Amino acid sequence: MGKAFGAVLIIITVVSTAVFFFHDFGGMSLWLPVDASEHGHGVDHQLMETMYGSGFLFVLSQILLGLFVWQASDRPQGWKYRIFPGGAKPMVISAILLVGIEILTLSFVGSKVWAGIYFTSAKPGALPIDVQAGQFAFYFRYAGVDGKFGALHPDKIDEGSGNFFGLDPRNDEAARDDIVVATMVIPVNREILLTLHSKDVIHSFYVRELRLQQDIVPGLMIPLHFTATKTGRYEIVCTQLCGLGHYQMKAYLEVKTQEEFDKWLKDQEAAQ
Amino acid sequence: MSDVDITTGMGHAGFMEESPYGIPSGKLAMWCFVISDAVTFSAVLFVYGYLRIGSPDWSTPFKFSPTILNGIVMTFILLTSSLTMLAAVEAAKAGRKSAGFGWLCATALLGALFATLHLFEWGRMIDDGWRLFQNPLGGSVHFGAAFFSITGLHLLHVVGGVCALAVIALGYRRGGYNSIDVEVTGIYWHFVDLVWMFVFPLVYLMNAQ
Amino acid sequence: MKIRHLCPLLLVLLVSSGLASVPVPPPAGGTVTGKITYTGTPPKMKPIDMSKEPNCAKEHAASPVLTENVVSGPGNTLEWAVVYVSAGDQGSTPGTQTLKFDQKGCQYIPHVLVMQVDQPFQIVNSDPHLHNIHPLPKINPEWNKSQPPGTPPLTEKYDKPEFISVKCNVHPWMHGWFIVLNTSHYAVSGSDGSFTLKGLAPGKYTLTAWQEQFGTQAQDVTLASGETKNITFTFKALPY
Amino acid sequence: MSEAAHQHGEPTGFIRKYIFSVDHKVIGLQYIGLGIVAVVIGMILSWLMRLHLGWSTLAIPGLEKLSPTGAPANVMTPEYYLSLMTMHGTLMVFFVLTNVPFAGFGNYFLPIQVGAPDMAFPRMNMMSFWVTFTAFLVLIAAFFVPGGPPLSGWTAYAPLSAVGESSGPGEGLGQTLWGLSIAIFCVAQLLGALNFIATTLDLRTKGMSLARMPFSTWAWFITSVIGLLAFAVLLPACILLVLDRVAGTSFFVPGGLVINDRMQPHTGGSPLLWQHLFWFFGHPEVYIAILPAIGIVSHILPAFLRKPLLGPRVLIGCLAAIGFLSYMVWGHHMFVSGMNPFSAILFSVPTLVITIPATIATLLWIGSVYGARIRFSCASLFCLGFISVFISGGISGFFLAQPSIDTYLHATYFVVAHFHFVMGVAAIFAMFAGIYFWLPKMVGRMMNETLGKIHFWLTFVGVYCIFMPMHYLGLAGNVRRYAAFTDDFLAPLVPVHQFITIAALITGAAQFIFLYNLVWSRFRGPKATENPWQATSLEWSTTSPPPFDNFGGRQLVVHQEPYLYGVEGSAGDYVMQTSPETVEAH
Repeated sequence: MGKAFGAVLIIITVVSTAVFFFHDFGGMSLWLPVDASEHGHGVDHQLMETMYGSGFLFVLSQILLGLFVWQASDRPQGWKYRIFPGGAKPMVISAILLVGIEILTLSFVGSKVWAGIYFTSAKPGALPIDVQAGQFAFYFRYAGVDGKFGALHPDKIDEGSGNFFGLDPRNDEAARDDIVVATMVIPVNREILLTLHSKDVIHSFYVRELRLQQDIVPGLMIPLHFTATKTGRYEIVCTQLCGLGHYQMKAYLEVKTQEEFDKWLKDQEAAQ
Repeated sequence: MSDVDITTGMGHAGFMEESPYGIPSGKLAMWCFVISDAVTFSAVLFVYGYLRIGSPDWSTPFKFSPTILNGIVMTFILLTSSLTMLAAVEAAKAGRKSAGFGWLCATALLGALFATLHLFEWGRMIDDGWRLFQNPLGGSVHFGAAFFSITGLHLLHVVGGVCALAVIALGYRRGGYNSIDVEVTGIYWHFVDLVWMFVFPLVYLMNAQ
Repeated sequence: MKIRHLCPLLLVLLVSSGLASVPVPPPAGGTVTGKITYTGTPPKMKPIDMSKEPNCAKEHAASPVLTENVVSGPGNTLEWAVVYVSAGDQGSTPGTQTLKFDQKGCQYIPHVLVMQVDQPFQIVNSDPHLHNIHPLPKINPEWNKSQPPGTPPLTEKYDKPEFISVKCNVHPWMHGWFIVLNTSHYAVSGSDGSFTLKGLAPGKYTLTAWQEQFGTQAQDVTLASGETKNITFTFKALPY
Repeated sequence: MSEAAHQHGEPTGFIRKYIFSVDHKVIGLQYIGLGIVAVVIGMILSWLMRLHLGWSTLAIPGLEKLSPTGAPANVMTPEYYLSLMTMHGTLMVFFVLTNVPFAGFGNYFLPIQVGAPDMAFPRMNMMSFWVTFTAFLVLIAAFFVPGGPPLSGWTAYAPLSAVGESSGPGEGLGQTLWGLSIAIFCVAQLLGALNFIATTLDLRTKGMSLARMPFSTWAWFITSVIGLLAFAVLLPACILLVLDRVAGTSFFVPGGLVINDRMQPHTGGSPLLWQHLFWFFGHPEVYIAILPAIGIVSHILPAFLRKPLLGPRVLIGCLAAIGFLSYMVWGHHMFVSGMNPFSAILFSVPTLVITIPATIATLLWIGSVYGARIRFSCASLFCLGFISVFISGGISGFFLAQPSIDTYLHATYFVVAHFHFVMGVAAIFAMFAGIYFWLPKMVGRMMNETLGKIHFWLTFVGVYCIFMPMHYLGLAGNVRRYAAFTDDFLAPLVPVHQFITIAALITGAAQFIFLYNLVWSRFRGPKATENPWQATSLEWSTTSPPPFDNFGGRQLVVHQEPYLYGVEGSAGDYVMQTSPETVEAH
């Protein structure tokens, strides 16, 4: 029984680890997608560091457990037990040293990555985009020709007629040229400053390729800034349970070159 | 509390391990309850603080007369009831049964008086238009919510305490409860008093005009 | 600009399905015909961005669907206005025919579904994805049901007259109306803003026209036997 | 009124004996029974969810009968999926993971292990079970009320959970019942915790010093202290949530909300406030589930290794340290919640620090396995399995504890894998170990080892097939709490979900082997002796099952440390705690 346990455990460990090395299954990748953001490599690097450190601990401890159980299976009747060399002390010391060093490194390096994303504010000249989340869609607002966002009036929200933000163009000139779209289009290599707000419950803004996730809390205006480094079409999905349509709450993010973006913006401005 | 003295941690050193605190289990459990209840009150007061800091339009409606004055009287009554409770415990410890009973009754009566004054206070606020969800002054609606839930929770403790005191007093006179039960009830009562010492400044004085 | 040219075609398509719900009138009654028009500048019909739902975005890729809260036709006419007898009604027949309300290409078809009190109607999901159907009544009981693709139609009815806004939370741009009336004498204006109420017995009526953005207007009409009258409702439109 | 519990006299009527019993053993069995009912319901819910995730248009026969609106034509609607998920989480966390290892086994064995005739407050003990039972009924009622069961998850984040029906189906009466149920549950847990603490400290028999208490007793004691403080916060939080729903307050609901084009009447509350209160309870709750499991495994393991564990004092210290730290880390659930990003670092560091005592405990177990001659039984296999899944689940904590990685992995299946392994599966393995180990004591019959081993292998391999792939799904960005995977990047991952579903069905089916074994053994199993495992703690010094007052009027005296295995004693290679003989150190 012990040999079986040891063997099964080692097989489980090997298979689990193998997926880490061979994670492409013809069209289905069980791994992080391409990183399309400026800060993303820090996140990826941190994740790989953690993966190596904790993967080592995982494999080591599972294999040791399997090995010890394997050994323990066919010992003779009347076997006098042996104590692990040194008793509890090496365990405690190695745990404190190994894990201690690992977590010290991780928290120092990791905090730097985190600080790089969240402790800094957007540089002047970042493109401001206003994000409205609601059950169950995202809408994005650009300031338009005048460069000013119209004020928000929750009581004016009327989704049927396309007023997703609660703008009041009748009385508010700044709101008249605001561009409201359902696909977020941004230029590559330019910093974007999002202002996230929700009209009803908590939603979340998650783009895998940007390595970004931020809850959108009603009552709060949460700033989030990033720079996309690769053009392409990505999905923005909601990751905070928001009701029945949660799984269908998404929008597309199109990262275009500056020229394409300028053209797109012109077209949108003309349509207002 | 009826199982208290059965499982008393003292007095059976012959066949049981000493309780590390050397107190009866009823008392130990009451202390634990007090700790847990203190955490509950802290949580509610935390909610109050959180919302108050987050509300720029917080109302401070309490006038010295009648509200604050009433509060001072209530505080005085509750403090006095703590004293009578002390006397009850002392009397019970010394085995002076009728004195203990009398002090217990006095404590319960003072508690009931406190609750009555408190309910009058509530009635006045409700007449003024305060509700859990409504602020007649137009400020933050959290005032009513916080006021009624915090004082309500405390009032619930007072009313529960008065009932417990009455049961204990009667049981003590008949011999169903002993001095330890009286003491355990005392711990609870002092705790209710102590909580008021937080509630009164935080909820009343801080909201005085 | 291409969008504008395609509008009439689209509207015709929409109306043809909308008119299906007009009941067959009894013969030899009076008739009221007319137009719904507006003065002023109405809000623009804006193209709806359906990129969130790739199925629908693909379906309407050639000609984006426009918002339907104000659908204006040539000559300042208004589509999707409801004209009905609001007072003096006589000879109404109960609605028994089951009406159909379809969700297709992330749109409600028809945009305005007029029904009578206690008249059954079916809600169908013709799309290959989920919709939730959420009418927002104030008098009638409220419900909110989701309809995964492939599930059978929902059959519902309302027992009190009301103008009920309908929405789909999964596709917030989807917007429709359930108009529950006490009378069988009603009509929905077509793409040219015209409407016809047939089979009205002689008498004095109050006709009310309702448009979702501009509200209601009422006119009194007296009909003799077999008479046909022509009236016009004119709403005031503001640009925003 | 004030006679001793052991002088109560054994009740004779059926109701006093088995239903409203003050006997801690009966109450313990009641908790375990309630836990089994809850776990079966929870598991069936997870089957339904898994089927839907694998094949989202699948008609599941009979589902329409359970909820005509939730499953028209037997096809699950997304809101019903979320409702089932919420009920699964709530049932499992509260009524299984909290009830069985802590309240169930704790009630049965804590008094016996310290040599007490009953709990300190037997009647309060009975009350806490029936209050728990009431909470259970209130929760189950949510299945049948109009509007259906709640769908806001076991965390019930406001405002979704607080604004009522307007936010969609599944937010009607069911959510209110959820709030009430959890508030009632908190009361029961508080009563239970008081009882456990008083019993542990005050009712130890002569010689049972704190240092001689078994690991399980220590774990239950530490858990009681955690529970005493954690549930004390959840209780008012739930009451305030219910007030928001029914009394129009706005504690957790900000102003200016527009739901379905309607302005909400609430103003000025804070959704983050609910998260703070909930997770202040929620993180310690994780340890309320896992600490008793650790205690049970550490208690059972030496009996089958036939040697004491390494560093018993260190292990207890680790439990206490984990319990203490559990109060400083709640914010790691809120890294992306919109909370101040500076506090993320503050919460991240103690979270990472928790891995130190957890690693020490794990290494102590592994080191203890070294050099042993293991007696392989179902109980020991589940203990060894526990160590393995605890490692697997714990390791992923390294990732989630770091805000910079959590910003990618938060709310993905990586998290699902993490907490199912470390909190769910690990605790359930400990429960299985506990039942295989203690059932002979509890009902006086041995369990069938062959069926038990089949059960073990299917379960052990099964849980790895279910939860290991979820880590990789999470790394691929697979969002959790989705009723179906329609997004472009999620659709290709569905085959993995289908694999997991099949694994879950098989693993779930294997649990019926266990249930059959349990019922069969209860009535037909071979009679158990007083000490079938040749174990040393006090529960093995009495008959199987123990008499009403646990020791038949005897007052035991403890002379030994709890785990004297592998030493020569009068009974063989072990020395009972009650044995007065002198033992030489190994």
